[in-house]
Amino acid sequence: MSPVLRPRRRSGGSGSRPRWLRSPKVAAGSLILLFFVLLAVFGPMAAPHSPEWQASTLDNVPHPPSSQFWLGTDVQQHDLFSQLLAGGRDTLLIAFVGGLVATALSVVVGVSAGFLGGKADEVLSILTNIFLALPGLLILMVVMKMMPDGDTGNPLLIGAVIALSAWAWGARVLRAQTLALRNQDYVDSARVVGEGRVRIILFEILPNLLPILASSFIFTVIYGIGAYASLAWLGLINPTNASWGTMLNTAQQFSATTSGTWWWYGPPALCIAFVGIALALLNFGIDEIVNPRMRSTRRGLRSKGPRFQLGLTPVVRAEEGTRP
Amino acid sequence: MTQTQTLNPSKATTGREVVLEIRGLDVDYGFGPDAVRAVSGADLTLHRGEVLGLAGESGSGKSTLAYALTRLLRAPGVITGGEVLFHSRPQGADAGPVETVDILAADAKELGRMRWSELAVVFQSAMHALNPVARIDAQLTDVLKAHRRHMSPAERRERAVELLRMVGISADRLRSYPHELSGGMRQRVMIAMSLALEPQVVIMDEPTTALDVVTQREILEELMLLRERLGFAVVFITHDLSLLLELADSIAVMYAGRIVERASAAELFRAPRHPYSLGLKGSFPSLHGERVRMEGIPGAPPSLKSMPSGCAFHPRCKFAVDRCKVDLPPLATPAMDRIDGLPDVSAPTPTQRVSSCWLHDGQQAAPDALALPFPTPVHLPDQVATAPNGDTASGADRVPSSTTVTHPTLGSTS
Amino acid sequence: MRALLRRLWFYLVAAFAAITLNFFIPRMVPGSALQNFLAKMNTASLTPSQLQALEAQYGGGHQGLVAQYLTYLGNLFHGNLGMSTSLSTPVSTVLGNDLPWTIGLVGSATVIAFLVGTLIGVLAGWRRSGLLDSLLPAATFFQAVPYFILASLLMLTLGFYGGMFPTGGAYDTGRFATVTPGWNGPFMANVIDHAALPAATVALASIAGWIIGMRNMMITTMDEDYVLVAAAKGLPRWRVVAVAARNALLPSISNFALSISLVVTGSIVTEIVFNYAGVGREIFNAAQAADYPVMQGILLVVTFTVLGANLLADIVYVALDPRARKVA
Amino acid sequence: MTDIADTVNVERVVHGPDRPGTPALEARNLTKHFKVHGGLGRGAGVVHAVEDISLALPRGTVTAVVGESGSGKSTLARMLTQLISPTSGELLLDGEPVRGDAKSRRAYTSRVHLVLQDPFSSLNSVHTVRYHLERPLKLHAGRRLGREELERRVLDLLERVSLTPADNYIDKYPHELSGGQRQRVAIARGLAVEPEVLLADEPVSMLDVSIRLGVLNLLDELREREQLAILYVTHDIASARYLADSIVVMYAGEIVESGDAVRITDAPAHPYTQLLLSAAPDPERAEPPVLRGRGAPPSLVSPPSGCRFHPRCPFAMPVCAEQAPPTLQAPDAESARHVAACWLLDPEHTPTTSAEPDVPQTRHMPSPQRHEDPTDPA
Repeated sequence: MSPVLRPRRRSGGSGSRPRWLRSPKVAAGSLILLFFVLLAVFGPMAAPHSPEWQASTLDNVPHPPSSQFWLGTDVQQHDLFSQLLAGGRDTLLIAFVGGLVATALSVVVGVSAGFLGGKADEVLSILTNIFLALPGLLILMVVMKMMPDGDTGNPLLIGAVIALSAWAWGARVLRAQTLALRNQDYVDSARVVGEGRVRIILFEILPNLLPILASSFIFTVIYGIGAYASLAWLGLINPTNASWGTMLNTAQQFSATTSGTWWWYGPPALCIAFVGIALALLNFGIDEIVNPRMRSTRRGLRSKGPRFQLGLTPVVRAEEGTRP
Repeated sequence: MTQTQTLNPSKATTGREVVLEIRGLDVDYGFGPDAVRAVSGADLTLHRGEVLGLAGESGSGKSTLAYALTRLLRAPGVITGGEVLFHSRPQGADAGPVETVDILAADAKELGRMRWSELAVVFQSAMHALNPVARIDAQLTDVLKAHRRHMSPAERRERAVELLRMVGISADRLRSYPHELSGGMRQRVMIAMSLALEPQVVIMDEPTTALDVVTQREILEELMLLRERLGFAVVFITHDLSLLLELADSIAVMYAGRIVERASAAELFRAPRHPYSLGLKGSFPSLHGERVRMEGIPGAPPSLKSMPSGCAFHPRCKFAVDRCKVDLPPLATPAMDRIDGLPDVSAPTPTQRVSSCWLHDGQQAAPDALALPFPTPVHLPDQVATAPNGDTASGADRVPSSTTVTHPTLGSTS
Repeated sequence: MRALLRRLWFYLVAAFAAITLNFFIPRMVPGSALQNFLAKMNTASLTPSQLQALEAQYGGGHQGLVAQYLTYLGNLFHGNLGMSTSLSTPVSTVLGNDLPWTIGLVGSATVIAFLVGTLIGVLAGWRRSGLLDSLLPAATFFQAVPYFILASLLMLTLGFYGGMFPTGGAYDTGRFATVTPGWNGPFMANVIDHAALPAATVALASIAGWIIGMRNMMITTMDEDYVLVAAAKGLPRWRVVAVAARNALLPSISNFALSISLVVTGSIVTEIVFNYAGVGREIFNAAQAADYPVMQGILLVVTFTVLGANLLADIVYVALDPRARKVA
Repeated sequence: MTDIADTVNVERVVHGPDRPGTPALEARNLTKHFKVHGGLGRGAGVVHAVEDISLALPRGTVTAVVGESGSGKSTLARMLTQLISPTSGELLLDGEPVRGDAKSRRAYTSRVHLVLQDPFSSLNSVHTVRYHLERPLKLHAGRRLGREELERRVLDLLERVSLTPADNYIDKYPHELSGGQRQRVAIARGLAVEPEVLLADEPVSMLDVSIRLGVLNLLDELREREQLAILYVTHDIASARYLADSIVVMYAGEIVESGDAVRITDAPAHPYTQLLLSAAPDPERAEPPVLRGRGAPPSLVSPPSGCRFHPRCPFAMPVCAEQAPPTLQAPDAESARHVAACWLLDPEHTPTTSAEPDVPQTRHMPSPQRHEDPTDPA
């Protein structure tokens, strides 16, 4: 079960593309993600108007997409295209900060618990399990509601708060894996050579945890996007911060979903969904690279290969088969 | 203590009737351009009641061969050629008609019916071969439930008790889970399970490798005793040639997916014909006599992906000649073992010893170490090791290129 | 049994921690919590007794921290979660009305998702056919998208535009309602009709996890020798699958416990979308009205529910895995 | 012969090869008791893993520790490397008592090295051979080594373990090497610290049969060339006989017999050693072996009273269950170094079972003729 990271340098590997790009899932996921990251960085600059800009203060009918407003306008005549371009930055930043902080926390707690064992492990494990059992989003709702409005507009603070409710899952997985790795002979061998504890954790154990770390990071980012969008949609985030979530919140307030103004709620929802899917694809691909047996079979109806069935080894004789 | 005698089976009781025939079996891993050949053209014949040893190192294809012939080989294993014929004789009747099953042509239903009832398997690690969440009795009776529909639950239970007792486990262990048993006991349960339907052939894949020597010996003794009583034949797979030499009637030595030598245990022990068999035999230090430096075999076994040309053993063979690098030697009776009037180089009878080595093609004299006479000139049935002529044999047995070096530490100790 | 007792110890600690955390959350917020509340409070008039109760709950009064904590514990012990500031009823009463709806919805959706997902996972792992495997990335879509988006999607397509299911509420109310609440057939049918979409949201969002987890565990388990032995023994095909599935199920149950809090919070968001009569809608309304006692009460109750579900999963695990019974 | 018990039964018998001078590593009365967790309200049990072992490893010798799994042999090796700290007893390195503080521990690691059983897990798959060998060099050089100096030393190490040409191996990852090559890298890493003592815990049991001898021979060359004191832990008594000067047989955490390797295997004095030998595969055996003492090792949480082997021993006498046997000289020993912990060797006690009283003779002795076939190993 222990996924072992295979060395990056491969002798005689076929093709010049790095191995991870050869997985279609990873490639698709990375491309979509790259698009949204670029959007988050350059989107606000490229937007034709500022998110607060109103085309008119008299009109209160949302207008469908036109050549002037590519994604139409909302009730208050905000340019929705501009809001969409500007709204990615906070969402991604918060999710990314949340993912980083949560992963760092989970490494500290999980790896320490697994490596130290004994009483330290027991205390850290209980802590982890408690945080796992707590309904994170609900606590976030209560905390956000209690926070002064100014603070809910601070992406770094929100990211950190989200991280507090998200680190436990990773810590638990990392602890289990560290526990398995700690008993590997190479850890003992390193100790016999005279390596110190910190060095062993950083150079012997941590590199072997990288796939899990990556997957736990991505998982947390997905969670962070969902959590932030949900909070914003619930109106718990300072609405002056333009984000996809707050756009959906205003749409919700004006019953956009039931009044047929699809251009209002559709695009931000799609953006959130696409980022989530991109990350999920990445996670999926990493899983398959780390554990090739989990790779989905691509044999469809057109495949000529033998059908494998447990306890019935296929017989394909050379004259019928396609052996070279 | 009479049971101990059975460990070295008396050859006289071995029936000559063939129960399992394997002809030219090819097994690949993978399919299409990425496929690697794991077993090539394996020929084996198992006689009723016989212990056939399959010896070889990891990656030699011995387990692949055994699992392929039962069609239990996992993906991506594919059988790409050959024949496996099982000559089944109905139970209880010695003279009953023999029914032949073509295992490679059988469908799932037929395999499901004949497997275990006629051909059972004991896996290497009983730890992994027993379902961890099911009790022992459930695992013993489910096979009866599947194959012996007429048995009542009480009868099945009774049979399970009987099976456990047969392998020396008391009935109160029936309700145990596998993790509550010791390693030796788990392997005994596996053996009991394999014998539940009184099969004619039992395939054992390193059944005692994970066990301690004393437990290993106890289990093997019991196994041989049961074999004598129930008359099943055994295909015994192991890397421990020294154990096999004690245990088996005949032995097939595998290297890099091919059978390189097939002979009776006595022949192989006293006069190996293939350089690999000789080297393998020379890799087990002795428990007796003066300590001498031994060399083992230089190099390492090849990987299936980069198989050497010609004879796969040639890069490690000290006798290799140019031809070995190019041409694959056939598995044939060594020239010196051929009986006049039987020039069957290409089609040796199943019982004749064969070796796959150019040195025995009769074109040149084989090196002394590979040309020990057998049967030995002086008639001494089973005990050449202690025979007075042992020294004459040993002079020739010495590997020519390695000089005998006295053990360096011996100077100070003796 | 000893394994369970050991776990019970954990649950006691966890429950205590949740209670304590609930006490400290308002006190950890920057600035005076009470002042924040009062500033945000839209209920114009507070009676002096309400103010006093709030002071006891959120500090800012004249009691010391320890005394406040002890009062809080004492109140909890008597089932007193305070008074709702917006509804003027005890929080426990409010929760008593909401909780059955939520537990019914989340419970049935989760159980259905677990059963169906596990079954599909077993098949996908066993057959390893391209068809089922190609469903996997599609399934991750539901996993990766936030609950409220998925819920809105279902509500719009099947409910609003499709008109197949009601788009809100737990049962028909209002002038045109033809059902009377109670244990009668038409009402139950109406409830199920209303629960269909929220339940489908929760089930769809969590089902991919079960499918993928079970599929991967099946593939791993099928590499075990005992599955091959089961096949070699000539057992019927379904028995062989059962041997593998039974063992592959064990990690799924641990995961069930792990994911339960995520599912519960997700379903609370779903309830908000569908305006369902559970704790979800309640906490949303409470948040709108800045009704802190209700919010905190819900937090506490949900935490305890999750802990209870975890305990249940633990018991099931111990019942299913004989090895777990031995571990002290 | 009557006063053997008085002359040999000293307070502490130090096992291991007899060499003049201070041994490189000496263990005195090493004992390890592991605590096992009881449940709530239950007292913790204690596993008596290793009991009062004294062992000396002189320079330039190989000592084999032979025993079944659970006999405590691996625990002993790990105590000798300080991976596990003993419950009681002490270690002497070059005659100096070993202290437990961090600095002494670090110094200890430069003089005592352990090679582990599984070459597939003893090297970290994310690091190259170069990394594995550079680390100990950097850690123990005592000064900064230049890049070229490091490279030269790594290549030299690879050559010393016969991985030639060394250039081919230095930048390989473990998964690109065969099992035997990995074990050589593991040994080279041990040599990098320039130890005086090399402990090898089943170093060949996971390797292919045909390459085991290569690794064993390498250990022997290192012993000879570098005058290492080597402890070879194994369950394979035949390989112990092949490699070691002295064999120490362990059963249930105790040493039951020790002495010259050839003497132990040719004339075992302790019933357990006899059992081990009769169970070992041996194609030269003339007749099937007779196993005396079937059964399994005892639980170490509550080991049997007296001699721990007595419940299985075919020659057990009443005294065996009552009192732990003293370590006595074997009757046929040419040197005082062949000793066994068995009451049968005490002339005051005679066995009451039907078995032959002269225990050491019960085993089939190899006839002299057989010794003249030196290359026949089987």
